[in-house]
Amino acid sequence: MSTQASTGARASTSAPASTARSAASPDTGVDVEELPGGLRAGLEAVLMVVDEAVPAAQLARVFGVSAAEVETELEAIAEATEGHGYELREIGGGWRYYSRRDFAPFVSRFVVDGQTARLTQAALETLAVVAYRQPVTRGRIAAIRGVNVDSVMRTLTLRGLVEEAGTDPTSGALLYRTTSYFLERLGLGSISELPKLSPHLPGVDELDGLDGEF
Amino acid sequence: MSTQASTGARASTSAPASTARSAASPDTGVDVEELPGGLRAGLEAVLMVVDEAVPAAQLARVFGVSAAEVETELEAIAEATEGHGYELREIGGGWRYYSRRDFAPFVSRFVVDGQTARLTQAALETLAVVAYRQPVTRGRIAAIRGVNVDSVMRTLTLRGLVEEAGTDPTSGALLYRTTSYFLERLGLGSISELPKLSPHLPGVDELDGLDGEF
Amino acid sequence: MSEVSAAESAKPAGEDAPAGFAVTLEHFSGPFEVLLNLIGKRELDITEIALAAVTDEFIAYIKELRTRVGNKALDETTQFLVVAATLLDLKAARLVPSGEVESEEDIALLEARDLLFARLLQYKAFKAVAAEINRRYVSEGGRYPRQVSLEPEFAALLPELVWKTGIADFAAIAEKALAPKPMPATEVGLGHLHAPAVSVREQAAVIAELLRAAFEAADGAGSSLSFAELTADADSTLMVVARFLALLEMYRDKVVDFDQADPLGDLQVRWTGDEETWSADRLQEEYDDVGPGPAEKEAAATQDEETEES
Repeated sequence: MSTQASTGARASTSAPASTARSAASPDTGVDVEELPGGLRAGLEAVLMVVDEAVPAAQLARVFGVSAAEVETELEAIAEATEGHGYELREIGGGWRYYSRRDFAPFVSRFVVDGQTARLTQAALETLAVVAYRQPVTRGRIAAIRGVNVDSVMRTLTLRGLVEEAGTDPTSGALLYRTTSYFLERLGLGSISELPKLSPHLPGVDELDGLDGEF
Repeated sequence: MSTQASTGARASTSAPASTARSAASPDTGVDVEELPGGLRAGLEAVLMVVDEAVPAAQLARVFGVSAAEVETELEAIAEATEGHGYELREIGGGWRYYSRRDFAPFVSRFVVDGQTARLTQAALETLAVVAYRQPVTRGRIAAIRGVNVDSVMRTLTLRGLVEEAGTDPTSGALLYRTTSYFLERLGLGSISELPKLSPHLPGVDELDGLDGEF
Repeated sequence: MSEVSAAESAKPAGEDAPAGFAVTLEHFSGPFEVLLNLIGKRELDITEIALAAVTDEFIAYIKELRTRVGNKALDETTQFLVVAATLLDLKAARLVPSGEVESEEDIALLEARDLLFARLLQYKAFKAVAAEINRRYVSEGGRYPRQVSLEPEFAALLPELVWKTGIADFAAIAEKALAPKPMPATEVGLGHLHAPAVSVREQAAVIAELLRAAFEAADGAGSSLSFAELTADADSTLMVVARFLALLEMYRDKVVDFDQADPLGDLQVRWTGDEETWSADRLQEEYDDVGPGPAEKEAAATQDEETEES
């Protein structure tokens, strides 16, 4: 059903911008209009998985089209979410999918379901590594802990105990640090008040070798 | 447009379970069927906030309906994503939204993730042995591959593709198995969906056949 | 039949091969991979002929490997050596004119060959499915899951965190988490050791009994038994070796005497009876570790079974 709508909308918006669209995106070397669903589906793909609201200008740059075209498509997508459990909204200059407010009671129930008020041992250990080695990438934390920490890091971020702190200048990987809420929970004035650890423990530098395996 | 389709499907599936549905969900005090879009839209709303694949049974609990009803709606949602930039898939026993593969060149510009990193030949072979022989010790993997696999196993563990699974009762050696992330990365519903090993592996009879040629 | 012609037609190419033989360490992934590549290069099926044909190249590969990576690769090289030893056995067996003999060695060789076949075929199967896993891994990599952070409104609903960890406890957790975690050592595979344990001391007792019986039967006249007679009931090469070692020990203890009429002739062994109280228990402990103990033997047997069943 929506394929119909999508195709119709694409035809109407692509007509005036055909010259701009004929070239592939300079960033990706791919012309989105040659893919099934075209620009509209491309925008949906990106918006379904990005974690932050994305400005139309940024989308336009990656898809190699004008911001106006992107805006038109985004509005069409937003309109088509009518009747669905999600909606596409522009908040603070960026676009993002949100779950619809009507269903908040169920979403809340789902979120609370199975959540515990305590941190698991794995979460505590991961948090300790972040606290003593910050700023640190997930790859390095994993190398220190010997296991994948993606899911645990999401929990710690969700709990407001750790936060992103820019990217590593060499690898481009996200860096993490502890938050002021973490200090508050531990009753510390600053991170420097953490007890000193044995000097023989390996530092982050020594783990560079391990990191190279990713 | 999809409200129409959703309503139709709802009517057909809710009929046999009308008694269960007539009561509002115990916790929320709200009957999802009274909301615009009903159960289908409700499921979409919850799926917007999940950060890992969710089993139908868990969703059924949230909405106070049967898992079968949820499955039916999820399949309908998955079908309706045709032509969109995203898709709803059941992977590793749970449901989750994914961006469509066609748009990977664009999506990868927005998502900071190591998921495009290639696996080495050694890592792939080791992963294959774990997948087909799990739970399995490193010693046995090494015997099959003919080389020490310690460093490769560490890499696979850090990447979250394999994990420890207790110890072998006789030798006390650590056992390993593949993770749910492994299923997700391979787009498998369960480990049984892996291609059969037997066509590649001649049985004892065929070995005898080879012997007979001398 | 087809394998034979393939092997023969490939022979000239094989003789040229060493000149152009190049080791690419980037692609090095263990002895089976090298062996499969060598066989594949000759367009041969995995057969005994193929294995014998590529033995020299395989040995050359190991030599090259050693010069390239030195002692660091000892761990890997040992794995190659096990395979190389089996290959050499196979090749040697093909060079010797084949008789009707069904000796211990023939049987051991057949077992080693079958094991190598089985392991090579098994490896080939896993290599094939690894390619399929890679295909899926690469193609699925283009699908990104929705994995967004919770909207603040819902995040606020999470139960307040219960935090009971004090600063000292937290530091202790950090100490533990940051301490280097060496992987526990891989258990050593004994699958390639087929020899059952043979105790020199036990064999010495067997020989002593035979020789004493002969000594007494001849009423002290010093009747001797040949080495062949002494080892007639031995059911493995290792047992023959153990009996020979036992004889040397007994000679040192001056309870036996040897007589060999001509070089490579029959070795005649005689109980001298110089020491009536001699017992096999006197033999040194140094032979006690010759073979795996009962527990290890069991482990090795289990591993063999596993290899075969897979």
